[in-house]
Amino acid sequence: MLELPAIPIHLADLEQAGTVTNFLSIIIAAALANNVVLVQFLGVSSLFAYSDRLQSAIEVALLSFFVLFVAALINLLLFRFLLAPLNLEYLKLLCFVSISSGISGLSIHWIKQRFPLSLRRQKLAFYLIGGNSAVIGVALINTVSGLGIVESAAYSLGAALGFALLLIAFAALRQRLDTTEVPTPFRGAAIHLVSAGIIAMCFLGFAGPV
Amino acid sequence: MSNLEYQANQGASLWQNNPVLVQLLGLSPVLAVSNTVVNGLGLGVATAIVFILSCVTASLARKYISYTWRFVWYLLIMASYTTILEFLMRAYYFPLYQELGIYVPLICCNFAILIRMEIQSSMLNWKLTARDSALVAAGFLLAIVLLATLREFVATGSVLNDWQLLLATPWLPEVNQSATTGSVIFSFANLQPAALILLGLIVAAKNMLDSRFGFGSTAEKETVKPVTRARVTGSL
Amino acid sequence: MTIVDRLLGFKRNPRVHKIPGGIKPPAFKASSLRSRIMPTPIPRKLIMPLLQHQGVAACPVVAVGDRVLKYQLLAEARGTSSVALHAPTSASIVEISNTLVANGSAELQLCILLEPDGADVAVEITPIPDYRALSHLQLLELVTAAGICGMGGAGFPLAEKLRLSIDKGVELLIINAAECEPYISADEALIRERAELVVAGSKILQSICLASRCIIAIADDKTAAITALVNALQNSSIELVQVRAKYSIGGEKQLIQAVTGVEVPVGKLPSDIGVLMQNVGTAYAVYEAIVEGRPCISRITTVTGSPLITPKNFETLIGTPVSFLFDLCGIDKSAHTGSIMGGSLMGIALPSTKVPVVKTTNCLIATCAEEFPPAAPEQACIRCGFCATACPVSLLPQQLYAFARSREQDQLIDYGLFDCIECGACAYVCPSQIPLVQYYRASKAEIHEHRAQQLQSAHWQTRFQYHQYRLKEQKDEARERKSSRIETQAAKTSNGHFSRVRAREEIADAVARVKARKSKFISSSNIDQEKKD
Amino acid sequence: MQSLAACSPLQHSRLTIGRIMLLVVVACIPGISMATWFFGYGLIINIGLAICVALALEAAILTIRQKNVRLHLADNSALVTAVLFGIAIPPGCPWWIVVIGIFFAIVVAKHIYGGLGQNPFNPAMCGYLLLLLSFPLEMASWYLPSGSLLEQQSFNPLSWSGLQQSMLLSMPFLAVDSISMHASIDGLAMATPLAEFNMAGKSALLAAQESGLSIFARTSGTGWELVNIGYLLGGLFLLYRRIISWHIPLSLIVTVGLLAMFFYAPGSSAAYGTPYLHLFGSATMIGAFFIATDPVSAATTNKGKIVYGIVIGCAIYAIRVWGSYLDSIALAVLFGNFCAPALDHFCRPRIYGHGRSKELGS
Repeated sequence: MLELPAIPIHLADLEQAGTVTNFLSIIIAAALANNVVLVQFLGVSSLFAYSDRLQSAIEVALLSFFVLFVAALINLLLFRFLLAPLNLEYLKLLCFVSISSGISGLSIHWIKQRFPLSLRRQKLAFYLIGGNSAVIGVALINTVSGLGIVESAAYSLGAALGFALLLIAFAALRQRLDTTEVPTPFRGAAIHLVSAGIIAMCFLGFAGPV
Repeated sequence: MSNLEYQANQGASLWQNNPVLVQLLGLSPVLAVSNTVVNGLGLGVATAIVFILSCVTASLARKYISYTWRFVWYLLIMASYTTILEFLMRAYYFPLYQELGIYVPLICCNFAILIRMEIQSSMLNWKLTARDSALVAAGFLLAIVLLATLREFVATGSVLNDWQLLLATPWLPEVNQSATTGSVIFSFANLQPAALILLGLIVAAKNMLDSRFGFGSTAEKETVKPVTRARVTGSL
Repeated sequence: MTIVDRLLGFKRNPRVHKIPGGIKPPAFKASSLRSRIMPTPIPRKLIMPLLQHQGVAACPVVAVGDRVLKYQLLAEARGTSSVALHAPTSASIVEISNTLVANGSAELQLCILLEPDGADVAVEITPIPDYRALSHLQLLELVTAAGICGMGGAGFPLAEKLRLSIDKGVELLIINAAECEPYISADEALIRERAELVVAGSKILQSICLASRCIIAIADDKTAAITALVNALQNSSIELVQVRAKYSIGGEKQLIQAVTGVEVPVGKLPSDIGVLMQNVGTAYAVYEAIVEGRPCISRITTVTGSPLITPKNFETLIGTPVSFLFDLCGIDKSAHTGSIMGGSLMGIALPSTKVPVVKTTNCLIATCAEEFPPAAPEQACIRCGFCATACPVSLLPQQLYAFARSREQDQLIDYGLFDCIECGACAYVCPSQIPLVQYYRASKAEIHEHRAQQLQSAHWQTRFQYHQYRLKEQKDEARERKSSRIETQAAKTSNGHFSRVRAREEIADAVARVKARKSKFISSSNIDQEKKD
Repeated sequence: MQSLAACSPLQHSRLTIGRIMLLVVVACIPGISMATWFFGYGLIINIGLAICVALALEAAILTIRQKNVRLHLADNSALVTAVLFGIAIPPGCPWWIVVIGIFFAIVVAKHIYGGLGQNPFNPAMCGYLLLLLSFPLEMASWYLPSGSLLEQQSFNPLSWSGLQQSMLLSMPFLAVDSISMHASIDGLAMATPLAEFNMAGKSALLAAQESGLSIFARTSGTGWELVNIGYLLGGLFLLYRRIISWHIPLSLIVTVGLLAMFFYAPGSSAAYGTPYLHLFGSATMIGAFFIATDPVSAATTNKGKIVYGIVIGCAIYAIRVWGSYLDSIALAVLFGNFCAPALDHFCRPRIYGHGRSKELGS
């Protein structure tokens, strides 16, 4: 079995969790202190790829919130009730990948039919969300964290929430950065990375709550 | 992409079109495991192996992959190779594998690979694909090692601590392989924010070098021009 | 004004609504109000621009060398959005040429230059002491003939505004006496000295536009004027409303909001919500035009500024050069650094003091270095938000500024650039000395230009597409013709005789097909266009 | 002749950035003097050092960026950054800590973004946070010159020897004999009562609070009320001069107060500290009036400012009570800075004539 990742997740402290407030604190911890994107670096590429326009960022955020949560949930159940009992753990990566890309493909299809979203580059959206390392990463963390099923679900919800909120706020920040006079070498990717670093600094500050 | 264009373009993936520094793809492993050079090198090489193998496989199988479901196929190819690699690492490089943690299986959703498969492997034959993917993987490795060197040096004042982790287990049965903590000078560089900030600085330095020495500059042109204050200069 | 007073004032005027934003620059009205309104002597030269208002320039009806009498028509209105021009005194016409005027740009304008003979001989005019004898359309006719435009500064032709209001049916006439610019005191002086006449003018306006209510709105710091108005309004149906004195309350939309609590919806005119607003000066001009029968040849103008020895309000002839008025007040030439026409906040810097007073000139300021220092260097915006607090239309000037600098036109429109009334309150309070209004004007111009270009390119694109289509069509037709010829030949050879009727039918069929295809193309390209939009 | 601006308005209010920034520094004076009275000269040395380094760095970078150095230095923004930074870091920390922090603040957090007005994050707090993450130990210990001697020998930190010791603490290389220096820094005061509260367990400080220590006592743990009152006065001065608007400080203070009240009441053990402790026993006041209100990085719309204050208030309370870092103002403010662009976007005011349609006479 995999050990806990090198990045501190503090989930070990949560094993005694059992009450409603503890679910709440798992969600908050996953959304802020252990933000999947900026503290564990899962799905950073999608963060930078999708935050260029606020409107599309909001759409992608809602979509990836849904996909992240549902895929993590299904992957969790699959792992706990099918793969683990049958000793097929080595197949988990293949299963996770196919399930999450299937879910995102279906959800994009469903959404395209019902809402005329202005999602640009829908193909890219598909595999950036489907192959998003945040989706697979949360599923993998759920297999190794040693939490109960309900707690893992809460963790997935928190992670999805953290990803979506971060994406929206970061897109707004980038929109502001676009209007400022950043020195030429820093314009574009460099200043976005530095800003993300400063944001990560204050997310780290939340580490320790719960 | 024609063969000629490809020839002209080779080498670009290493620097001008570096997957990490320019396209910001596959950032998660770069940022997460670049705290030491050993980790960065380990994951970089692992990624490069999966990279080349996946691209070549996709190129060989390009006639059998249906267009609509190609991303699922690509992801499955990558996931298979990653799973194999994971098992190999667990067998021979267990301490390093433990250090890298969750980021080894996560190679399977590295966008740098995925996008390269989409662009190149679906068009080119396997030889060209192998060369191209090797170059892109080298670019990836370059970025991760650069960042890791910087971070480790700032944090501890030296590089390549725990180098023995890079040696495979069968040849080094006696050496204590658990990571040792070196003396820490500026611990901030070990933290996650430092990875982002330092990578940002590296990208900026790259932009500056490009514009200074005129490698196909990727830095955007000055778009903001201050409006000068117009004045009435007529006399009374 | 103390807080207690303000509270009492609030109680007295429950109708007054709070409006956002606004600034309170220090007032400089007292010095010009010290003396009474003074009629100016006739200057040696008069410059009459043909365009003194918003809209279309008037068309001269006199020629060089003619001698004109006072009140005689110099130029007639060209269409509805234009106003007539009358001779302010008896004079001879020296020249009709392009001359420097105050219009915000360095552009010259066509003017009639008069040389007064000093005799001041007038043509016959017909006073109408009782306006009730005439119908509202007759009155409108008279007002149109008098050549009046809005006297508040914007200068919208009065007749057109009235006609629009009659068409749409307004309920409320608001007479704007909320002069809020710090230097201007023309309206206040007018009300102080001629309140009855202003009220009479307002009544005429009310009967022309058929409004059921009339309100005179005045800023609450003009105590003497309020007293005069209260006296004049005894036993009158016209109401007096005191609004809080702050800058930009005098703007049309802002005053409507303060008095009625209703906002003029974007893209609509006040008449669309049943309100007509006119300036006090306009009401007075209407009184003169109807009751005294005099066309608009003079107006009240504040001439002020610290280099002037005795600032005062003049009843000045239209066309009088600015320097003549400054000399009348006595000017300290060494302290004089520049001149402003209009208020210090919305006015324009004059390129020269040779320019004439026009119908919209409510104020002339001679500036000195202490009061109007040269603009300080522009610094970075620190997003302090003072501008947003000052903005009377609740815009976010700091965001607009950022978008204007980075030329993000979609964002500019989204953040309401075209709702900006350019009152300048934001630039007045800006601690970074950023000329915000200048940025907005430049951006507006840029967006207009961009839109025009887009239209143009869309036009050329459709032309090109149609061209391509036509070429293809010609080719098809040629092919068709060829094949039909072969067919007919084949038919001829097989049947042995040529059917003229069938051939004609075939030709008609082909033409119909082509037409159908053409119409299909046009409709599909229209659909494409709509999709793009 | 002199010329007027080409475009209206031709008149200006004469308020400049330099003046605003100077007023902010002036408003800090009561709080700083209180803190100096409490902690000795260390704070003044910090601030002075920070100002020197900041101005020098600012001038150097402006030169590199080919800007008008004199004009941009005159906006006093580097001065404000340095003063706020100097207040935030503990007195008695070595000089190189100040230099590293200021370097990060001025170079990375400000000039990489393009200088004054462009930075989305508060530079002083970025510098402080870097230090907090890099040197947690140094940042948590507020040395008091011979603090342990306070009660026994009526030692006065404001005396000549206090100054000497403060200097030695900041610049250890000044000491000829290293042993004598170590002997003099045995006093260790906690950053805030809250810090002690966090470290010493839940009830130790509470007991001290409720046993009625005088707020004027210059022992560790109390006296912070006075410092906070100083900053409160400065903040009220800024409000009076309309340099800052009431939205952010009010919503922040009310949020922290309400949260403290809500969580204080139900637990009989009073585990989370009293509202009084949260408002006056920590850096809340300087955060609310001086740091969160930094116009460049805060939200700018009025509604946005209120939400911004609430976000920061919640973050302050959460980090303090459940977090592992001692003082949370910097973290919370940077988190608020991060949210500010989104808040501004979603809290735009309704523009005149848009939306609401009200009929005349209704």
